[in-house]
Amino acid sequence: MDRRDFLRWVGVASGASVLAGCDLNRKSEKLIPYLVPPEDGLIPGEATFVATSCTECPANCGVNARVRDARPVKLEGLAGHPVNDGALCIRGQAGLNHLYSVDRIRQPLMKDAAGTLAPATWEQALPRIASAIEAGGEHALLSGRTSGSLAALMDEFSARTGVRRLPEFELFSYAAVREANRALFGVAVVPSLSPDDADLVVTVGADVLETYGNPVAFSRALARRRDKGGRFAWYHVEPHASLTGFKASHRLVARPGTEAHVLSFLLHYVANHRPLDARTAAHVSRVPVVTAERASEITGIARESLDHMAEALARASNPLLVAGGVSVAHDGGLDVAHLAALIQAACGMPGRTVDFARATDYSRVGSMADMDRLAQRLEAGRVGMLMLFRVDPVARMSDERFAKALGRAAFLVGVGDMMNATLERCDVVLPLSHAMESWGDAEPVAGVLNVVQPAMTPLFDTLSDGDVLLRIMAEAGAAPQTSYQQYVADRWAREYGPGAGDLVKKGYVDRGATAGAPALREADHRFGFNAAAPAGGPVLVVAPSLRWYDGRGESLELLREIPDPLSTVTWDAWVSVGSETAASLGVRDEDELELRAGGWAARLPVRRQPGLARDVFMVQRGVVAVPAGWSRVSGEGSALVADLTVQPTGRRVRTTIVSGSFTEDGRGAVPGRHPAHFGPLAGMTHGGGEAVHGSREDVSFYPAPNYPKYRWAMAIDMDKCTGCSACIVACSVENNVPMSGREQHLRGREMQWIRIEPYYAPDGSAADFVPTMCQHCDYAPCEPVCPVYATYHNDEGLNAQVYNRCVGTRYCGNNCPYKQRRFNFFDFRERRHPLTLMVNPDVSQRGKGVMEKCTFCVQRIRKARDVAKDEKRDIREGDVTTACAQSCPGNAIVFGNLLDENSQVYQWAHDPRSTRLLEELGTSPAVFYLKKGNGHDA
Amino acid sequence: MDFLSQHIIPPTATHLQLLEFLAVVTYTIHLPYIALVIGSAAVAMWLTFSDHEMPNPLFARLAGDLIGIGLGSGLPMLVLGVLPMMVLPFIYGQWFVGAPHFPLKYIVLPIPGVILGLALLGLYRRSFRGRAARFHLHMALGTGGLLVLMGSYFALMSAIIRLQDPEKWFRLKNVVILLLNWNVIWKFLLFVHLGFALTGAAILFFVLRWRGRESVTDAEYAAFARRFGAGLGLAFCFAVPVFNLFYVFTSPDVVFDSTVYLLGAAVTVLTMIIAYAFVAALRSGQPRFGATTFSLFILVFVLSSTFDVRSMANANREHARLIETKAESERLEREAEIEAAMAASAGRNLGEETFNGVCMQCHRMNDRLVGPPLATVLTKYANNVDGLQNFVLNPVKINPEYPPMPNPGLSSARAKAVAEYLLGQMAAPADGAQPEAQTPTPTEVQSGQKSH
Amino acid sequence: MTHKTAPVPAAAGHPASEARLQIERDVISAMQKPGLAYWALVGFCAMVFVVCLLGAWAWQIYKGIGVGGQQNPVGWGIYIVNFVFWVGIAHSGTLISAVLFLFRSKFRASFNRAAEAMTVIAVMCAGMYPLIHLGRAWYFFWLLPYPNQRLLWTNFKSPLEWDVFAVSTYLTISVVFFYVGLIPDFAIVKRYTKGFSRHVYSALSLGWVGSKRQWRNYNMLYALLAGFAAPLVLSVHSVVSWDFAMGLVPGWHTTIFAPYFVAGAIFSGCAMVLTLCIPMRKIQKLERVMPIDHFEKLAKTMLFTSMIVGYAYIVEFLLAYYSGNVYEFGIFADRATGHYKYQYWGMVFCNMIVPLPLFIKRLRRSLAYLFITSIFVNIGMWLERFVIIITSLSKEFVPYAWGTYRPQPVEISITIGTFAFFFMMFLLFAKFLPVVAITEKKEEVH
Amino acid sequence: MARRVISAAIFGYFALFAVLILLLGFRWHTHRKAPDQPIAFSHEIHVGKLNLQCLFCHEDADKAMTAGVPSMKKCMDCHVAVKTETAGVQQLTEYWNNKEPVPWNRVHRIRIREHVHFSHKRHVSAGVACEQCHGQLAAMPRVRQVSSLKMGWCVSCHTENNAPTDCLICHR
Repeated sequence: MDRRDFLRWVGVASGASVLAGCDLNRKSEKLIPYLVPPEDGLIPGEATFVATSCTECPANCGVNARVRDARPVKLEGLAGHPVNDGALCIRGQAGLNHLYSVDRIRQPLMKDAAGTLAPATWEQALPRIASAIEAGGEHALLSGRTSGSLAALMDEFSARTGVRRLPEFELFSYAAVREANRALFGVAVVPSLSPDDADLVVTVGADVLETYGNPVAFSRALARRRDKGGRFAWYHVEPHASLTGFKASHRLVARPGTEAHVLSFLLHYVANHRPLDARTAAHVSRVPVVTAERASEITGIARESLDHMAEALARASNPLLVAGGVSVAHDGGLDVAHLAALIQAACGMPGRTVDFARATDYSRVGSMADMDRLAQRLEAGRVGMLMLFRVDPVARMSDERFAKALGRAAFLVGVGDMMNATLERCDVVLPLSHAMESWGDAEPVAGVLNVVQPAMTPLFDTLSDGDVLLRIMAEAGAAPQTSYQQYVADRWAREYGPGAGDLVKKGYVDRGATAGAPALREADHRFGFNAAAPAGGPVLVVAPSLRWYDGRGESLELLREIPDPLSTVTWDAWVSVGSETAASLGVRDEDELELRAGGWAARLPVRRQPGLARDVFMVQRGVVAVPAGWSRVSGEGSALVADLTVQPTGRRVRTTIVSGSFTEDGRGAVPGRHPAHFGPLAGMTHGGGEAVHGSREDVSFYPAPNYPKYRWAMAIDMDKCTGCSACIVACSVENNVPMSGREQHLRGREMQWIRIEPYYAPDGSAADFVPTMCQHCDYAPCEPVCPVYATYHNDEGLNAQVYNRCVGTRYCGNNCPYKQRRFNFFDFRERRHPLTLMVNPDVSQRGKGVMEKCTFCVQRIRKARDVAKDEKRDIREGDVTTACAQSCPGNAIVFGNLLDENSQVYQWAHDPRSTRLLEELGTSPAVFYLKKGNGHDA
Repeated sequence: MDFLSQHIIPPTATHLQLLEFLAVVTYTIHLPYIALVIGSAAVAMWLTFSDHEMPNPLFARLAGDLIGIGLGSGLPMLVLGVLPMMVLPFIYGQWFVGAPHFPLKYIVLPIPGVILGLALLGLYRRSFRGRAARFHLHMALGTGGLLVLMGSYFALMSAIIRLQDPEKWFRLKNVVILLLNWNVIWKFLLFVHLGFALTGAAILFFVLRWRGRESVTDAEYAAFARRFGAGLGLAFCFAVPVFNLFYVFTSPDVVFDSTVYLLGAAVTVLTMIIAYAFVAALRSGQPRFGATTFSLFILVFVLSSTFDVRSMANANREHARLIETKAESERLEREAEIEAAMAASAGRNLGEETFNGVCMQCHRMNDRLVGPPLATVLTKYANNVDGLQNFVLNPVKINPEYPPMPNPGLSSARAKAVAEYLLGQMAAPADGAQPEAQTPTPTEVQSGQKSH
Repeated sequence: MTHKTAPVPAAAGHPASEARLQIERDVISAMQKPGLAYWALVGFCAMVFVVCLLGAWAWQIYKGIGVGGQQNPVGWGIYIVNFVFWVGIAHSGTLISAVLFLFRSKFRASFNRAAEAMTVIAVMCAGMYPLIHLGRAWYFFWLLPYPNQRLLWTNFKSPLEWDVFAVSTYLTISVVFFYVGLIPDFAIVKRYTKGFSRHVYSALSLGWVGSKRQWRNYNMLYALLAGFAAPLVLSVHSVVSWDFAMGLVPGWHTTIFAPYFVAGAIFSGCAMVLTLCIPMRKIQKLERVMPIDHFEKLAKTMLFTSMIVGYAYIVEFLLAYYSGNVYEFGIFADRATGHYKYQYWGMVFCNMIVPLPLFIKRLRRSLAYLFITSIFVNIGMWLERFVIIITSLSKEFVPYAWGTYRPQPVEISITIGTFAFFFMMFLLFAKFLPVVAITEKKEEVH
Repeated sequence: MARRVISAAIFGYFALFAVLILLLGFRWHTHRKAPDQPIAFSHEIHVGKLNLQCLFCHEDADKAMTAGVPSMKKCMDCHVAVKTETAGVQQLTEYWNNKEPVPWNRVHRIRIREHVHFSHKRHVSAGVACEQCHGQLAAMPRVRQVSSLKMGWCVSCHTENNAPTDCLICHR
């Protein structure tokens, strides 16, 4: 008991203070020794790393899990991995939240007499399933996309138990693309894209920076491409508004469903300007001709931009064109895919920028057509036991009919790790371990195999996916009892022989590309796009979500906390409406709209979205449940909802819109721009665009700051930054950033230390996404105003924030021109188990009433300093990097010591493009921004 | 410090307790006196000043009496004021002999200041009679003396209170750390307020009781003195528990055990009783309760100084224990030598007994237990009794595959005996069937030592 | 406690002494045992104070400061508004008592006691708010520079730290000033009371007998204190204004703040004096000791300061325009047209328009009109602080981080609580202390 | 009447302070800095009599942030044979045989410890002797917390030895 307690007890401020005494979470009173110390010389409090694989989406990036006290505390991209090479996307970073989610299923569940799912044991659940299998009937197994050993095991499973394995279900099934490739190249695969050497990229609907293919890989490649310099241009054609579109150098907005016209125009233009082989020519001849005028008229894209694009494509020596995403997800989608494939062939992309050898294997994945067949069989009551394995068709398709049909199955077995709409309908639910808790492997692209290995013992009474199948087989007497770990080990030994050993250490194996580029084949596809002009009227585009892909993991509060980069909406559902449309409907943000289409209706608050075409409305998958119609032609789930009726309900709904303004309003909030002047001073500028470095003695009364050894600094390349928000999640997990929840977001109390500030051009034609965090200014305005020195400048240039000295005057927050300080208005530490485990022990958790902010990951700097001291040296370049920089897929962030002339950050800071935010305030920040447009965006 | 430690014999546990007792006694004599001096001098000066401002015979007379009581003649000053202080350095010097950073000098340094203060107050008393003539000199003497006394006494007190907080000793060269400390400040305030309260009691006791009622003939003065004394005492009684609480509260955690807390509480309770006595004295027309209050106050001082001494002992209990063990081991050493001699004369083999008693826990001659088999290690000590003895007395880790050999804590005599015994065993045929036959008798040992 | 009024000593024949006695009687009779209604009012205020302020504050400390409306970017809410408001109110006290004393202006005597009391109470109210406003109120003592071994010191560069000293100094001086002024009056009041209260008053009068020596020392001391206090009138509110002027928040970061705030403070202070004294004069029948023309003088002061304030409003707008600085002008444009435009125009109306009719002598002398005006001005000055603090924060440099603030129930209830506290204290003052400086009033009579 | 009131008031006043002191005492008792341990392990014997080195048992003290409580195996290395007759060792062996760790009670219970990141490693490698913070363990039959571990104490030592006093050294 010390003086503070005492004052608190006798309640000097008032009797109230007594209550404040209860805010400390006491540490344990016991000290429990090891029985036998761990063999491998594990030092308590030191992190170890486990190389495994991300399973948040089919891209399967390699992951390096940082483990503290036998518990993963942070996921990082696996350096050197052929797919993601050290980077990780927003969803991958949030994988930890998935692992520690409060919605994890904690033990097997069985429907009791009342028909509600009640906790059970494996010993009860498995025999039930076995007997169901015995019972006979057409058993079926529906799973999400599987690869590697699990796929093999499933085949084995269905072979032995007679449970028919249905085509796997993925909402983003790439059906159209695969179909086109099958028809034209004879390989039904999703090729991977490599813009490494491309001089032109044309993406049609494919949101390559968000969900299409492997966004991380694409961003990485793009970054490599930009480093090479030289001419480079990127055209993006899309019906809606996507991050990818705004990051492309030219964004062409086509009317929904009319992309085929653009492509056919392009194809013919290319055919006329490039030498073609006979077969290609033959194909081209069968494609209805579309003139520039018609294309422009149909799509609403300006004539000259079409010409420019075509010209660029014709001239390009090594172009990359890909169509996908929403552009192929409608009835005309197959045409689009075909045309794209043809253009690829015509421009000789296969084997160069479009890599069929490194294809992602979707061969087992079916399409909506298969789901439709399944629904019919269910309705016909011809399905005995249906096993739904790590898949949630009910929620993904949000299709009444299918949901009903499921009920007709004789027996439903659900296998999954988190409760969802599908599992709720099951008779038996088997809980799965998270990838961090289980053995296995995954195949991101052909020739690469990721190891999945446990970083911790399972939190709950769960089994890994493989073990579940093996246990069921054993129970059904179809196979001897064995463990999945054994199974994969054997398989690896078979496949890779002795090399399998270091497979586990390295985390992956890359056997290199096998197949070469496929040749174009004869095929006849009748193009329907020219038949009739697409119907006008309002259209709803259901876009893939950056945060939850096709909607999976929408319940992860960590992702809900992160603003969607385009709309800056965090927790709530919303509908994006173009500015014109909004004006014509007379609605503002937060006004409620009622959307109706067919049987479906939804009431959603409006969020205006600059750059969204007239009469186009946009919602995100997962955020809003829209029945997934599908194209009878390709079997692709449809992203367009036509014959939409929209009307304002007149109600206003408070919505968690984080941003205060769309435009930067002449404030110079975008790197490279500077505040506008007006009145008598109009035309004068201060600050100026040129790079400003370090000290300001010339203008400052105060002595220049003196940094003996280090001046930690950060530089961000606005060309490379894709606004993908991975850094935000990485930061949140690394620094225990509080999750304040929807209520607080409504009151403007979001806590993220980094934010992506979208600033749109007034006409919505372009946008900048500015990542901002504490700028660690040399002359930080927050420092002199703190009455208790809770924030001060240390001699490594860090703007320190000492949480337990802070009394909470919030003056620093007011005085920070960048508004980068976050205040703990309540005690945000309280979480529900097991989310309480998602804590980085190296970082203090902040209690109520204290200010916090970005620390440049000071704990990592301390760690590096510790190591350096042991080796009797200083911290060197590469010893330390921040969580955001480490995770950035675009390599857009570098961190290091500004005093070290060889450091990357020094180079960038002295780049001619280098500038800093609000330079004219004279705060001299430590965060340098390389402003947009390094010349080679033609 | 050094010159002191030369004159100090390393004390044993009982000795330490005796010292603690002595300290309490010293404080019991010393503290109330100083408190009374400070209180009465201050009050007397206030009375004299008011009398000077607006003549008031009662004030003047009471002031005179107070000076008589508090500052007495030179003798009590010497006996009660100065000498006990002189004792303190010796008491603590012995208690803390050999303790690192022990801040003895801070206990010694303020003493002259205190003496000077007392002397000045003595002069002040002398100048009381002639104050009418040289009033300002008189007051100056009083104020000066009071300030010097209180200042240096604060320093002394803080030095002593600091003994309860060894964790800060290494910082004490910084005077701010020494003096600006809540614990000490509260303690001093407690002390001073007790002083004033005690003065109140003293008025009741000495003025109205001690000299007998007859000395105070006129009822008016008696009534005044009674009301003044009781009022003064009562007023300051109320301050006591507050400062006492703060003092207890700011004491470092290491000083406490349940007794200490009880002592702290007891001080408060006792003060309450005194307060009641004062109230009674105020109410009853008669000058009563003088003796009660005064003696109770002495008791309060006993309690609070016990509090301090016990705190000091608690905070440094390891130091005490180390001294104890040191003395203990020396005793053992002496005993062992005697025992060795006796054993030798009785023809028993001390070495063998020791080996079976102590070494056998970890060692066997030929097979490995916790320690290595002796047969393997002893060879390198062949004919090197002293070497083996040294090793046994303070072992060092040699063979990595064994845990280090702990110090068996043998007396050097035993160690020697065991060394000789073992080497004797080595010399003897390995089967060790008839050790007795081989054991060298003391005389042989003597000769053997001579030989190498 | 109750007063048993002793029979007033019979007046001597001399008219002057008669008049003096008259004053004494008037003031003393104002201290008659308060009626039940009066007590009820006091009790009500006390209850509101306990429930609305202490209760709400307890809740806030328990839950966290978030129960208020503060957020990013608006970190300071109406707590700070109230703080500045009360400090402003506190000013007229020192002005009227100290400055006017030094200027030997006579009309001070009618108000100075009330004004000083108001000052003391208002500073108490103001002093509460920085604490209430803290995120971790139980660590408030970290704001005080006390020696410690943690090598932790307060940051004297921080305007908030200056506040700590400004306010505490101001409180000390005004309390001492208030008390010293009361000493002779206590001695008088003592003569009129009996029983326990007599003991209290005599103790408070520190044995004042009105001897020559006492008066000599007294006048010396009083003049000295007045000398100390006078500069505070300027310094304290300048310091408070620097809380804002020192920040680089557009709308705060301007050099005119100090004079602007001081003028505003005096303005609001005079208004509050009127608000309090007009009813007091009526209720306690002090017409004789508080003549109208003294009120008129006060009204003139108010009018004058109102024009200074109005001038400031216009100037800062023009400054913002001439700066050509988009942030600066953005704020002012937003004040006039944005989310908080009603507060802004309300402020302009109350502080610039409403006082103007005071140019007319008849209105200046009509207490009813003055009362209404003063109420408006109080509201207006509160709004002024609201506008300055909240609008500036809500639209700062980075557009992404713009946000709007809305006071929450807890904040409002605490605000109400302080007003209750203020009135409770003032009501007690009006009954237990002589509300007019008797001795000074007597001096007026020759 | 008034007399009763007054004497009652006096009693209340003093009683209040007495009770407060006893409350302090109670709190001290509940958060004792020298808690009873499940096994009466004596540092006095192991460090004082047998003078074992601290690092022999607390082997991580110079490698890790935490000094670490020694593993049961470490105890059993010796006590499989040594002093097996004593009650304490028998208790220990019982724990060992049931393969359960001894639930030692923390001696150093630091409040708001999540704000301070203290590294034993750095201090040991800087040559700070264990006694300097943990006291004369050689004379502690039962370990107690001798240092307050308050910030003032840390900082004064840091300044004394020119160790860094940047807040970020300990607070993150």
